[in-house]
Amino acid sequence: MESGHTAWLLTSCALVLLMTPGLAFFYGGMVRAKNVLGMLMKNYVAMGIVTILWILVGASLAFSGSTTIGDYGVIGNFDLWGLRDLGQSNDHFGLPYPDNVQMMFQLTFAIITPALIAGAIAERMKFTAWAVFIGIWSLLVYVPMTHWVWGGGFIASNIEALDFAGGLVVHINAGAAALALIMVLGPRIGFRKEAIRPHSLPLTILGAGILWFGWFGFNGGSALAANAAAGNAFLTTQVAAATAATAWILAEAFTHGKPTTLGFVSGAVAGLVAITPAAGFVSPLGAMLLGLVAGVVCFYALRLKFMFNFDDSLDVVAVHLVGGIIGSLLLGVLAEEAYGGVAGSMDQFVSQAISVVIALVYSFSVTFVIAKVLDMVMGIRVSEEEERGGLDLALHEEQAYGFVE
Amino acid sequence: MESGHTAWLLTSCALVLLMTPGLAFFYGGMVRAKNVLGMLMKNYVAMGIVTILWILVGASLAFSGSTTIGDYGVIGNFDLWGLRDLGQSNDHFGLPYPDNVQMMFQLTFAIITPALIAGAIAERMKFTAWAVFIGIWSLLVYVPMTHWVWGGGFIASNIEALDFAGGLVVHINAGAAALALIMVLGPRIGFRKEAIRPHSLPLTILGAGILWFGWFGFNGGSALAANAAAGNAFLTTQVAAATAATAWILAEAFTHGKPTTLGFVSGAVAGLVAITPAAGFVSPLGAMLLGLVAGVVCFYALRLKFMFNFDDSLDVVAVHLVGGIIGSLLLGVLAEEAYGGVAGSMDQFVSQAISVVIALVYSFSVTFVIAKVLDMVMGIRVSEEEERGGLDLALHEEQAYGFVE
Amino acid sequence: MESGHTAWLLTSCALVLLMTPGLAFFYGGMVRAKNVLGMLMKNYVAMGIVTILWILVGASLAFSGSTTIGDYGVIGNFDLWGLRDLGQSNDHFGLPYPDNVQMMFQLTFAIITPALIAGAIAERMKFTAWAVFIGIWSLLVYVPMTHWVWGGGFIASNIEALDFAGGLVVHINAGAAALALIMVLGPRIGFRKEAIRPHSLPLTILGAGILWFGWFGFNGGSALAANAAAGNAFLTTQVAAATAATAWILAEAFTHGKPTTLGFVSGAVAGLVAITPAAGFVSPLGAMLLGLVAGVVCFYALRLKFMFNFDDSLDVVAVHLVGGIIGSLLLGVLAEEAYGGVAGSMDQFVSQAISVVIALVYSFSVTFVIAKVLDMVMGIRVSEEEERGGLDLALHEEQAYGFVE
Amino acid sequence: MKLVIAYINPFRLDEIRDALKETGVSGLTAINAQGFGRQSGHTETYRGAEYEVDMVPKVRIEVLVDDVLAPAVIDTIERTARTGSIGDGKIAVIPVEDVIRIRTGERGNDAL
Amino acid sequence: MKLVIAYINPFRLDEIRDALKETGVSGLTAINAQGFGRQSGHTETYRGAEYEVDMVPKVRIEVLVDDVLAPAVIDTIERTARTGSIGDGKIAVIPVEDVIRIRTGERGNDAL
Amino acid sequence: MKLVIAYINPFRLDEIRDALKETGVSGLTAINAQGFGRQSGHTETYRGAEYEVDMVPKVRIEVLVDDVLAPAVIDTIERTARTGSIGDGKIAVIPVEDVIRIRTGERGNDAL
Ligand SMILES: Nc1ncnc2c1ncn2[C@@H]1O[C@H](COP(=O)(O)OP(=O)(O)O)[C@@H](O)[C@H]1O
Ligand SMILES: Nc1ncnc2c1ncn2[C@@H]1O[C@H](COP(=O)(O)OP(=O)(O)O)[C@@H](O)[C@H]1O
Ligand SMILES: Nc1ncnc2c1ncn2[C@@H]1O[C@H](COP(=O)(O)OP(=O)(O)O)[C@@H](O)[C@H]1O
Repeated sequence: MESGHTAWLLTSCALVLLMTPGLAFFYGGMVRAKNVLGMLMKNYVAMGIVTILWILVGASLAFSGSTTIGDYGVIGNFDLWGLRDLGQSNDHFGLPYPDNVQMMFQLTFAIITPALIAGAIAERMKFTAWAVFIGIWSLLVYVPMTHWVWGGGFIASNIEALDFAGGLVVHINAGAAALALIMVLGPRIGFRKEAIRPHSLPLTILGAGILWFGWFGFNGGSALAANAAAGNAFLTTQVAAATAATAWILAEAFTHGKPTTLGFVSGAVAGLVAITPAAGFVSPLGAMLLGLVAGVVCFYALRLKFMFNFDDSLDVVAVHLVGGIIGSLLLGVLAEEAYGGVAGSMDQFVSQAISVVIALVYSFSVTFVIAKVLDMVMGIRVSEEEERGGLDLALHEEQAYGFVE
Repeated sequence: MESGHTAWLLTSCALVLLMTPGLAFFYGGMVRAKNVLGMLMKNYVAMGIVTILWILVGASLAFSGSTTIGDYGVIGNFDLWGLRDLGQSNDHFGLPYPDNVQMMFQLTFAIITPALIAGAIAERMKFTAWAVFIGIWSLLVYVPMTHWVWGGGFIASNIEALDFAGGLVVHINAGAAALALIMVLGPRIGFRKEAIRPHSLPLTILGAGILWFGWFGFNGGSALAANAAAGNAFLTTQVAAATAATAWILAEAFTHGKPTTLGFVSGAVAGLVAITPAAGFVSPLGAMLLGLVAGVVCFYALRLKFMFNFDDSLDVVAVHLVGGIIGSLLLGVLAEEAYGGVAGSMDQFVSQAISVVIALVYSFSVTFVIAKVLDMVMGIRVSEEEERGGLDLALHEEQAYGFVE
Repeated sequence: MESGHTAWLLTSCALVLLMTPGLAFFYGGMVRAKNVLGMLMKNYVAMGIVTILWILVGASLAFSGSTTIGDYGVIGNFDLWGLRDLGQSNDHFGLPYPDNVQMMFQLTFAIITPALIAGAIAERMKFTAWAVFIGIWSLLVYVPMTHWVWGGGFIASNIEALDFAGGLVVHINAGAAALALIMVLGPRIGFRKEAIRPHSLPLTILGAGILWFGWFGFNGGSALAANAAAGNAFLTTQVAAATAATAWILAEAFTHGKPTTLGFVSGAVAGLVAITPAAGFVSPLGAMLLGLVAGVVCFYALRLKFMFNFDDSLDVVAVHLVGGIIGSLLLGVLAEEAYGGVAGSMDQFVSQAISVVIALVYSFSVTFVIAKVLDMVMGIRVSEEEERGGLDLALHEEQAYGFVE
Repeated sequence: MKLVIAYINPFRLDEIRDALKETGVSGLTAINAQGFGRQSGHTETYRGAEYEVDMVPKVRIEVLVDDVLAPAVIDTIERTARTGSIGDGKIAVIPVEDVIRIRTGERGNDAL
Repeated sequence: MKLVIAYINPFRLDEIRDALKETGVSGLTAINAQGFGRQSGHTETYRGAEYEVDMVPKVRIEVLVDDVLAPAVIDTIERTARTGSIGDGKIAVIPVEDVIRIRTGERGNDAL
Repeated sequence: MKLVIAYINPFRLDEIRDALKETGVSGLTAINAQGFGRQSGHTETYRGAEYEVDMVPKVRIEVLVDDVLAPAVIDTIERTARTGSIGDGKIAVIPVEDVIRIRTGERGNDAL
């Protein structure tokens, strides 16, 4: 163990944890004023519920070692429940910093992933149903996926797909789940009919700034050390975000005539998503190309929801699912040996493609079942009157902004 | 000295410093729009005044070594005034990073502690009186308390009470001072009669997110190294916050029918307060228990102010005093040797209880005297007309939000 | 290379990057609601454009080594274009952390410097013109200046002026450019006639808090290591900000009768600016003096724009140009050998003064030419109607805050 | 001429405005308001303190019309604002002595 | 019927509303406003630039009442809004030709 | 007495208020509003979804005046609010039956 690596990973833990509040505001600014608290809460509550479950059993199931079926690592066990036997050493993970730091670092990823889904179900999902949903989803979808990719499971070991910081585990996972969930939930009243406008873009832009900042912990920390690989992850992260943001507003300017601030920050997030699986494997110039593709493709992907009539309210599919797929696939081609030790190749591309399909299908189908069951058991959608009056009053008995004085 | 420990402590300094702005917004969102700037200012100004005093004499009085009365370390001296002779080494503190970093780290604690009190005196205290108050309070209350607990004084040496990151020094200290100050100041016009509602919960929730983030520096940095103890402090901090937040909204749901966003973040802060003295001494599961107790007890403690009719406007007593006591006491029971080298015991519990009483009584009584004297000398409360019209205009000639355009 | 230094510099990169969003909100709160998105965008877009240019050629031109004219280092070359040949080592810079981290660190400075200028041109400059401007300005003004001061160029080598973290490169540079740009752009409609009030001081105060936080990366990271020099830079940064903020509101109170929150945070920024060139060279007490001077002088410098009738809308000149000059000059006197190895002297003062003049004259004149040419080629100012209706709608087809619901 | 004031549910605004446009109305002005009436308010809870809030967010629109068009305007608002539940709001008709278009100085019906 | 408009100090709103409810008023609508009048404004200072701001935050309430209740409404507002210092505000009474309840289509006094 | 209502461009507010003060008006009340009229609205675009927004930010002022001063008030608003382009807004004059100053209980012209 080295104090420098420990210092950097501790910092990364804090940075990634901050991303969930950042995400809350990124999303919260985009909804109407009557629903902003409901949206913030759906994000923040992940910091509560997922933390508890992770400490109790999630961390253990993901990282205690691999229970195999045939040659395929499928899930961990309960040996590490409650983190009772984790100790103060690095014996378990063998990383150059203590095991408990790694568990904390992984926890921050486990928190933000379900929080990402919240953008899709904005302005209409019950809070209680959401709270139950993310608890179940964490254990049934997030934990296995993490195990497969980072916990010794079959995606890493057998398929040999690469995922530097969560293209599969975080973004495709959340994006596919979002799609399944909104198919059960249905569109908001007024979707495609009324203008449903953001109530406070400054909040959204602030949230994006915080996300961008925190992402350096997300990708930089995923180097699992304070070294040149982390430095390269910083550069590629920054370049991809910058390029995608710029590409997005250029695409906007060509299409609508004006570059928008919401477009800029949306593009930045698309770039950050796309570079996530690739940050440690590509060069800064490779990241620029990746950012360019992500910015343009995600921008056009926004239209899918209007074409297929699913109300992905804050575009989780277009940004996280599409962006995650772009990054995971292109990484198979753009990887350079000098950076992460792996060169892009047809083989790698195929591995990436297979892993993408698995992640997408698993997350989508299991989420769909969870959502359907929950809807039958407790109902996942607020009443029409509650939706009209706003979730803040209906679900939380609060108003975001005071009236007089 | 090791660069890794230095790196982590530098980071912690920045994180804890950020907590004061975070706190400002946590509080600022809860007041009415006409008083938000006054509230932000009462927090921010602590970054000004306390810094100056700390550098000049506070740091020296707290940490230059212990002047004893009998066997009891009572206060430091002026040897380190102006930090003139601190040098670039770690000779003074003997920590694995430079002494100046430790002085900076301690400064950030010295800043936020008086800022915490500001929540209690919201919407009615004069700015000038506040500025003078925190200056005097820093030197007469904060500095001695720090000396006793962390500077070699009698609470650490003679009573052998534990305080990992500031249960006594920060939270009980600020909470008891808040109680004394509002007894002199009196309640706001309309307290218990009118609905005094938060003007912007998103600001409060943002502030809470920043606080949560910064608290990793607060507790994680208090390990005074980048090591497994810091990693454990991260985990316990996160778990306590998560559990308390969840417990609080469950308590709310049982009592009022609805979980609120303000409740969630209030619970998180209560959990963070309670884990502060214990973060390095308990296990993650211990922290979960601590968070559970803190969330539920602090929630019910909110009622005290209505029962006893003191206008603790933003619940500094219920959250910081009560939360701090919970953490300081339970730590005596929940400490496990494997974590911080100390096992919970009856002895330890008694030490904790004694130290709690001392901190509470000292802070309360000295603060009460300071407040009384200040009130006689300069008056500490704005006029009724100023209170009605709002502190922003009356004290600062500013309005938070513009009218037209 | 040492992981601890790497960890601290990675952290610093993230901190400095966050300053640009922080600055965006610091500025954004001060404009009218109809222009806030336009202002945020002018800052954020620097994170896009400057990043791309820096990676492609800027970093190389600044840091690839010095092309000399006579004995004077003038500019780098294209050897490092695209950061293709940077590698994973620290061979290029010889710092105790990887070269790519240093390139990233420098990038964050390259981003915020043009963003600082945006405060001067608030509420009236075209977005397209701004985007083109900062691209050109980065390459023609920022990159050479960096090279001269930090890249082996003549200001460091021949004039031997000191600039710890960017008094010349960042603040004087941006301040002088701001002055030139507004001379071409002209004042806002209503300047000196109407009350043009901030639309949301909480946003400004939040931005200031973020800036203060990020500045620890700016100045602390400029120690280029996690050591006592960084610790001292933390202390001096904190002290200067605190003293200048306090001095500013005292000056306000003497002049107008009331201390303002905008004044406090403006003073803090003035102090942070002034300490920037000096942070590693002066003692905490020296920093206190510096902060005092900066707070008072910058406060009175606000009047210049009314006297000379240039609409430096958010006071970039009074804060960054004046503050930068104060810091760069006083550093020549206040430097103490025990801190940064250099003692204040008449010689040093003269070097500082010469470097200030060069930075000011170069930045002002080249910026003026760029602005004039751009104005002829594409026009840099929006139409009167667009200015009246607000830049958000005119340039971005967006509104910051929603109307109903 | 008349000034027709209506207190409506915010979410009906767009539809009402479009309907009024078709009815031949040349303009209207809308304001965010808080209404108190038969429609029951709601409870708000902040840190355990429950407040009964009687006021409901409404939009107040006002339309200047000539006497001939007035009935149609009232009728249009009535139809498009109605959801059938309490809180749909009210319309009030107020006499107007004169209207002036600022830009041209036109007066009376010409100003509309 | 009458439309009673009152410009009041924001901090009196709750009390006035409660008093009006007791007087028998069936509803009212409140709006945030800025008033200019005898009450002196205040100075605002932003970075050394002082602005005299003549406008004071007020709440504007409006109540539709029938002719019989109107005097009681005026009286109630007068009593509960009065603090005795400048800026207490004004009440204006305006004739109303018709009132319609959107939900039911009732007209005139029935609509109140 | 009259109630003079004017819908104006926000950026004219200061000037109009100053001019009215000189005309002898004792007070006025201003409200943020959204106007729909001949003045074309604008397009807003959020993530590729374009919305035609017909509403333009306006300020609505209202002035209680006695009958004698009314024409001067209207004239002053007309002059100072006019920029000559569409959207300058409208003025409406409404009869007022009574005005009460809350502070003193004065009524009618004395209350102004
Ligand atoms: N007497 C009144 N004067 C002014 N506004 C009223 C009055 N009564 C109702 N309103 C307005 O109309 C809205 C709806 O009234 P309410 O009584 O709740 O429902 P309804 O009109 O369907 O009976 C109220 O929220 C308020 O804004
Ligand atoms: N002539 C007027 N027309 C419209 N509103 C007025 C008028 N005069 C006063 N007001 C409103 O009444 C409020 C109080 O008026 P003011 O003259 O300050 O005090 P008072 O009514 O006690 O004499 C003002 O802020 C404004 O909102
Ligand atoms: N019939 C109307 N009733 C109420 N307000 C109106 C009406 N017509 C216009 N307005 C208000 O006046 C403003 C300006 O009107 P508009 O038709 O755009 O320009 P102009 O008055 O110059 O012809 C509108 O934005 C709206 O606020």
